[in-house]
Amino acid sequence: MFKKILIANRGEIAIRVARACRELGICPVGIYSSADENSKHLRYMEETYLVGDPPPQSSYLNIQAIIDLAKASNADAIHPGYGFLAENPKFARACEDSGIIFIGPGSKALALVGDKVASRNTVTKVGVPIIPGMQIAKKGYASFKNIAAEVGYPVIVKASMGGGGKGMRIVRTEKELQNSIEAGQREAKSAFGDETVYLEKYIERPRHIEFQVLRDKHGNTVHLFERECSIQRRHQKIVEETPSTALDVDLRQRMGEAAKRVIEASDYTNAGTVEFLLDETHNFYFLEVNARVQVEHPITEMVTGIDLVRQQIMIAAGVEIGFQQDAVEQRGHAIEARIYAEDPENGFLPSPGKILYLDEPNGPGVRIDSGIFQGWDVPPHYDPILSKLIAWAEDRESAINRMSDALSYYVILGIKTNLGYLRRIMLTPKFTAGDYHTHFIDDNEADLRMSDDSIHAAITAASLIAMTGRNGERILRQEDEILRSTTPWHEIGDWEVCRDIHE
Amino acid sequence: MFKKILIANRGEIAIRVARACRELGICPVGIYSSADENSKHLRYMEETYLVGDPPPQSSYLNIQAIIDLAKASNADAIHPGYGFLAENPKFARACEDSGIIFIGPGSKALALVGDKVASRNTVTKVGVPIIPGMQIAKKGYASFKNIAAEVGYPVIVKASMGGGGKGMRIVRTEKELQNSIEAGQREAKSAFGDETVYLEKYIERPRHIEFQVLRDKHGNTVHLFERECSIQRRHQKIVEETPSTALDVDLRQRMGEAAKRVIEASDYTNAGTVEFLLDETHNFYFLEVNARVQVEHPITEMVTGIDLVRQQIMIAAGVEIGFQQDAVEQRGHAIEARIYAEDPENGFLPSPGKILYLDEPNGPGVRIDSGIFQGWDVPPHYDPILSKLIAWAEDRESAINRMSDALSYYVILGIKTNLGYLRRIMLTPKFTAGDYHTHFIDDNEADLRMSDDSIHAAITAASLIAMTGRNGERILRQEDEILRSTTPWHEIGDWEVCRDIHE
Amino acid sequence: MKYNFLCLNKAYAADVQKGEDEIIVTIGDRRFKVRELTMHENAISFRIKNKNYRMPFARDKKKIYISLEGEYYTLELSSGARYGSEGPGQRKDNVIASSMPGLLVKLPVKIGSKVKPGDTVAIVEAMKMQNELRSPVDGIVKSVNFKEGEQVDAFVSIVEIDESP
Amino acid sequence: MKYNFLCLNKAYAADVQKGEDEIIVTIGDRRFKVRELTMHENAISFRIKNKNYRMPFARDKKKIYISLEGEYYTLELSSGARYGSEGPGQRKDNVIASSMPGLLVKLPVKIGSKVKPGDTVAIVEAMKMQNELRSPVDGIVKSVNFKEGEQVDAFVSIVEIDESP
Repeated sequence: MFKKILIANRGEIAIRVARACRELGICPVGIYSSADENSKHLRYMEETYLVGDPPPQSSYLNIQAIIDLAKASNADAIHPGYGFLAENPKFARACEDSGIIFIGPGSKALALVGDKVASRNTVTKVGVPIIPGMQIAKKGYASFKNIAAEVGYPVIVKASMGGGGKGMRIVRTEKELQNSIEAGQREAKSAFGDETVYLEKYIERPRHIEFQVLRDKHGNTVHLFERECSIQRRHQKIVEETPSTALDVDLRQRMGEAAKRVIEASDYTNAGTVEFLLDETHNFYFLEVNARVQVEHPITEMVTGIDLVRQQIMIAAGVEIGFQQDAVEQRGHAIEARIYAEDPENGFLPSPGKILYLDEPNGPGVRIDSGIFQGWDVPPHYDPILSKLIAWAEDRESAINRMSDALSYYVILGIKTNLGYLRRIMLTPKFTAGDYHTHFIDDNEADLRMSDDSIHAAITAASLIAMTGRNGERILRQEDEILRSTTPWHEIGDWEVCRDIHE
Repeated sequence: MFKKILIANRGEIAIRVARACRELGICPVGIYSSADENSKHLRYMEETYLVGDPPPQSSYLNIQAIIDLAKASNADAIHPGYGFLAENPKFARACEDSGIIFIGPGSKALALVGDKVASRNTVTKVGVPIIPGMQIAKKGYASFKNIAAEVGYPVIVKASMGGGGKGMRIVRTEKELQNSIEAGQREAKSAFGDETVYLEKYIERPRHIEFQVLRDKHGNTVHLFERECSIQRRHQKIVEETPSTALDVDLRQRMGEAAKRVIEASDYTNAGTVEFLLDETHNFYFLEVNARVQVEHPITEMVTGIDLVRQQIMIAAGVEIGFQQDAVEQRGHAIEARIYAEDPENGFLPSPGKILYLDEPNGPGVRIDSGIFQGWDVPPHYDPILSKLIAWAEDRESAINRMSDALSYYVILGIKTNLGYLRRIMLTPKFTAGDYHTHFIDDNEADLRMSDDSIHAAITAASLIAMTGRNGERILRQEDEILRSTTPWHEIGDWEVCRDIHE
Repeated sequence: MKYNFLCLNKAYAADVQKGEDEIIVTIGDRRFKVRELTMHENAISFRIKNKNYRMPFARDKKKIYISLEGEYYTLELSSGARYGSEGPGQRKDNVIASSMPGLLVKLPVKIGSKVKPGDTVAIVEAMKMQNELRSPVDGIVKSVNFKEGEQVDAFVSIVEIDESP
Repeated sequence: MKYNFLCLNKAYAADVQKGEDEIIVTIGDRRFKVRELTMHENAISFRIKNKNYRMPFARDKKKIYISLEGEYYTLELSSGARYGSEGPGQRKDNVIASSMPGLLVKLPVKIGSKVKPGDTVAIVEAMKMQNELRSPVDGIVKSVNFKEGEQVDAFVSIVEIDESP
C-alpha cells in the first residue's frame, strides 16, 4: 500500500480524499494556491505545500509544479479528485513518467474515453446503443438530410467542439433543417472558433442516468448501480439520487451490464462512471465515460456501503476488489444536493465572498462533505461548490423529507447560496413524484421561484437588528399571541394586526 | 398514523425523536423547563410548551403537567425518549388512562421488566440463563454460605435496592463471606435505607452485550443484533460498538434468539433491549430489559439501516413490522462515543457552563446526534450528555480510525468534556485489539491518562493569545523551520532550541 | 427610526417605533406588531402562538443577512437617496455593472464607442463562469472605470453610456 | 510580558519576548522560539516544517481554552500571588471547595463543628451526580460561606477549617 498520497485538488474533495488516506494509514499531502492559504482542506493534511498563484493555470492545473512537489515530498501516488487535472491524459502520463502512481485509469484509457469518436466506436462494438446520428461530423446538406430522415425527427444539430448548449439547434421538420445547420455553424464558429457541427436524434425529456463501475488491475469488474442526475442547471447537476425512480429491476440489470462492457472494452481500470440518456420509452443510449471520482459519489456509498475513494486507492495500489457483483446491494435511498456559492435569483451567478455565519446540520442519515468554515473568504478563482449535503433514509419519501429538513437547518450567511433553491426543488410536486427529466429546472420555474411571503418578515427582522445592535438583549417578551395558521409565514403575517395603516 | 406526538424529553434525544416525527409527517410537540428556554431541541418542534421549573421533579418528571400539556395540545401520543419518565410504569399508565398512546411497552410490561425478581422468573421459564445465585434476597448466613458453595467462588454480595456499585462486595473465599455480607448490609442501609442484600456468582472480566429487539402488536418479533457496551465509567456506558468482537455467528444467533424469547415471554411490545453479561468462556447471562430507546441505538441503525425511532412510532401506531428476521443484516461496523460535559482529569465530575466555541465534525460515515450549540449555557440540572458521535465504516479498524479522526476535529471549548479521553480510548491497544471487558477503564488507566507532551505548547499558545488579543493579526510569518520528527508534539518540542536557558 | 432596505432589487422602507410592550414596524401600508423578541449573538428569536422561531443573522458594513425557515435574504441598508424610499428601486440603464464580483476579462469598448442594445460591453469572470454585460440602451460610451484584468466588485459601475436621444 | 497560568492544578509561568522575526516564550527552563504564527478570530495557526497546525481557542474573563490535535486545555490566568509562579500550585487543605459548580444539597457542619479527616463536610450536586466533599484535616469549622440549597461555583470556599495543632 502507498505511504504518501499527494492530493492535487482543493475544497471538499481534497478533504474527502485526505480522510480516506488517514483511514488507510496513508499520509495525505496537500497542495494549495496562495488564495487557499487558509482553506479548510489544509487542516486534513499531514504535509502541505504552496503550489502557485491563485489562477488555476498557475496552481491546480500546473502539471510540472505538482509533479515536482510530489517528488519533493516523496509521494507514491497522486489523487487528482474531480475537475482540474482529473481527466487529463497528459497529467496521468506525467505521473507515469515520473514513477508516481496516478490514482485513476491509465493515460491510455483516459485518452480513449476522452475521445468522443473513439469511445463511441468502442461502445458500439460491444453492443451498447449510442444516440442514432452521425458518428463523425460531415459536410454538405445532403448527408445531414439523409441521416435526419434515417433517425427520424426531431433531430439536434450540435457543435463538434461544443459544450454548454452553445451551437445547439433542435430541428423538428426537414423544412427547418438547412437554416438550423447554418445558424449552428455560425454560433459554433463564434463560440469555439470551429464551425464543424454534427447531427443526432433529439431525445425529448431524457433522464440522465449514470452507472458507477469499479475495475481492478486483475480484470474484475463490478458496477455499484445507478445515479439519477437529471436535475441540472446550466447543464450542471445540482441534485442526484439513487435508486432512480425510472428503472426497474430488469432495466437496471441491463444498463449495469452495459456499463461494465463499456469499461472493459476501454481497458479501463479504477473507478469510472458510464453516463447514459434514458428516453421516455426506456431506451438507453451511451453518452460518455467520466474517468474520475464523481462529485455525486457519496449517494452510491450511502446505499451500497462501499467507500469509493478507498476503492480507488486500493485498486491503484494493485489490490483486487474484495467482493463480487452479487454481493453489492442497494439499501435505502440517497439524495445529494450540491451547495454552491451562487445566486439562483440572479441567473445562478457565482457569489464569492466572506462566510459570516455558518451552521451545518447533522443527525441520522445526514452526511456533509464540506469545504467551508465560518470566517472563510470564498475565493473567486475556482468552482463555486461549497459543500455537499447527502441524505439517506429507508425510502425515497423519507430521504426527501430528511433532505428538505436538513437544508432548512443549513445556514450560510454572508454570501449567496442555492440552499433555498435546493429546498424548493425538494418540495416541487414533480420532484416528489419522481417524475422529472433534464428539463426539470426550466419546466418547473414557477414552483422553484422564491416566494414573497416572508419578505416583510425579513424586513421587519432586519429593522429590529439594525435598531438594536446589542447582543443578548431581550427586547420584548410577552406570551399572549393568539393566532392560528398553517404555515409559518401566514403566521408571521398575523404579526400585522392592521393591514391598512389608515384604519 | 399519529398526527401529533409530544416529546417528553430534552437534548439530543428530543431532537432525534422530533426528526423522526417530521420525516413521518407527524407534528412534534416539545416541552421545556425554564432552564431550557433557549435549548436546541425547541428548534425542531412545531409547538413548544413550558412544563415547569428547572428541577426535573418540577418539569421533565412532572407526570401531571406533561399529561396536561399533551391534552391541551391535542397530542395523540407521547414519546418519552430515554431517562426521565421513559421506564416509569405510572407514567405509561397515566397516558393510557388519558387516552394517549405511550410510545413504548404498555404499563404492565414495563412493570414486569422493571421488577428484578419477576423478570428473572420469566426469563428462566423460557430457558434463558441468569447469573447463578439467589433468586430472592434471603436472611441468615447459612443460606448465603450454601448458595455461595453451590455457585462456587468468587461470588458477589449486592444490595437489593442497589445501583452504582454501592453495597457491592466481591468475595473470593468462604472466610471473607460473613464480614462482606455485614459490610454490604451497612453500606446498603446507609445508601438506600434498606439493608437487604443478596448473593450471586461473580463474573470475572465480563463483557456487556445487549440485543436490540422489536416486537409489534401483532406478535412479530425480530432482533437487530447486538451492541457491545463494555466501555463504562462509573457503571455508565461511554463507548459502544457493533458487531461485538466477542461473538461468532453461532453465539450471536443463540443470544439473539434468547433475547427474542425474553421479550415474547414478557408480553412486551415496541423496541426493547435485552442486556446480557458474557463471561470469558462465552457463557451468557440475562441481566435486564431496557424498556426504552437506548442512548446507543444509532450504532444499530448504522449497521442494519433500520430507523429505530421510526419503528417505535409505527409499532405504537399498530403498524406491523415490515420485514422478517432473515432480512436483517449487519453491514460494516459502527461505534458510538458519548460526549459528556465532564472532566475526566477530575474524577469525571460534571462540568456545566457556557460553550464558547463549537465546531462539530462531519464527512463520510460520521453521524452526530447533537443537542448543543455555540453560545449555549449547559444547565447544571440534567444529565451531562451533550451529543453522540457515531462512526460507521466498512470494517472495525476503519471505524476506529474514523472515530478517532472525528473526535480530534470535534472542538468544544468553554466547558470540560470527555472528547480527549474518548480519543485516547480509541488509541488504547486493548481497545484497538477488541480485547476488553467492563473493567477496561480501570485496567487501562495508564494508557488513558492525558499526556503532558503538549502542555508547554498549550502554555505557549495561551501566552501568545493573552498577549495579542487582536483578531486576524499575523504576528510572525517565516517559512524556514527545518525540523524532523514523527509526532506533532515532538515537533512542537523542536520549537525549543535551547533546552537549557543558561547555555 | 426609519430604515431603507434593498432586497432582491426592490427597495423597502421600514419605520420602527418602540412602544411600551411592543415594537411596531411599518412597511408601506403594512404594520407589524412584534410582541416577543430576543436578540442573541447571531440570531433573533421570537414566539408566535406556541412555536419558537429563530432567525440566524449576520451583518457587515452595509448588509444584513437573514435565514428564515430555509430561505435566505440579503438586505442592503440603503441611504434612501439612491433608490428612493418608495416603490421598487430602479437601476440606471446607462450604468453597466456586474451583479457578481469577479475578474474583468474583456472590455471591448472604450470612451466614445457606439453601442446598441444587446452589445457586449464587458465580460466578468468568477468561479469558472463568464458573465457578459450587455448594453440595454443605444448610445456612446461616456466613461470606462476599469481595465481588463482588474478585479471588479458587484454593482460597481464599470462603463457608463450617454444615451442617444 | 509575564503570564502565570494554572493548568490541571499546576502553575506555569511564561515569559514572552517579541524579537524581530520571532517570539520567544520561556517556561521554566524551556524556551520556545515561535517563528510563524497567525491569529484568527478563534484560532491560532502556525506552520512547522511542512504541516499547518491550527489551535482553536476561546476565552472568557479569566480562562483561555485551547484545543490541540484532539486534546483540550483550560488555562487559568492567575495573578501569580495565590499559587506562586514557581512549581506546582498548592491548594490549601483547610479550605473546602467543590471542583464542579452545582447545588449545595447537604451541609452537615456548622461553625464550631469538630471534623476529622474523611468526614463529609458538604455535598454538591450537578447533572445527576453528587459529589461528597470530605475534610482532609483534623480541626474545627471556622467559617461556613453557603447555605443548603444554594448554588456554588467551582473552587470557591464553602467551608474553612481551623486545623488542630
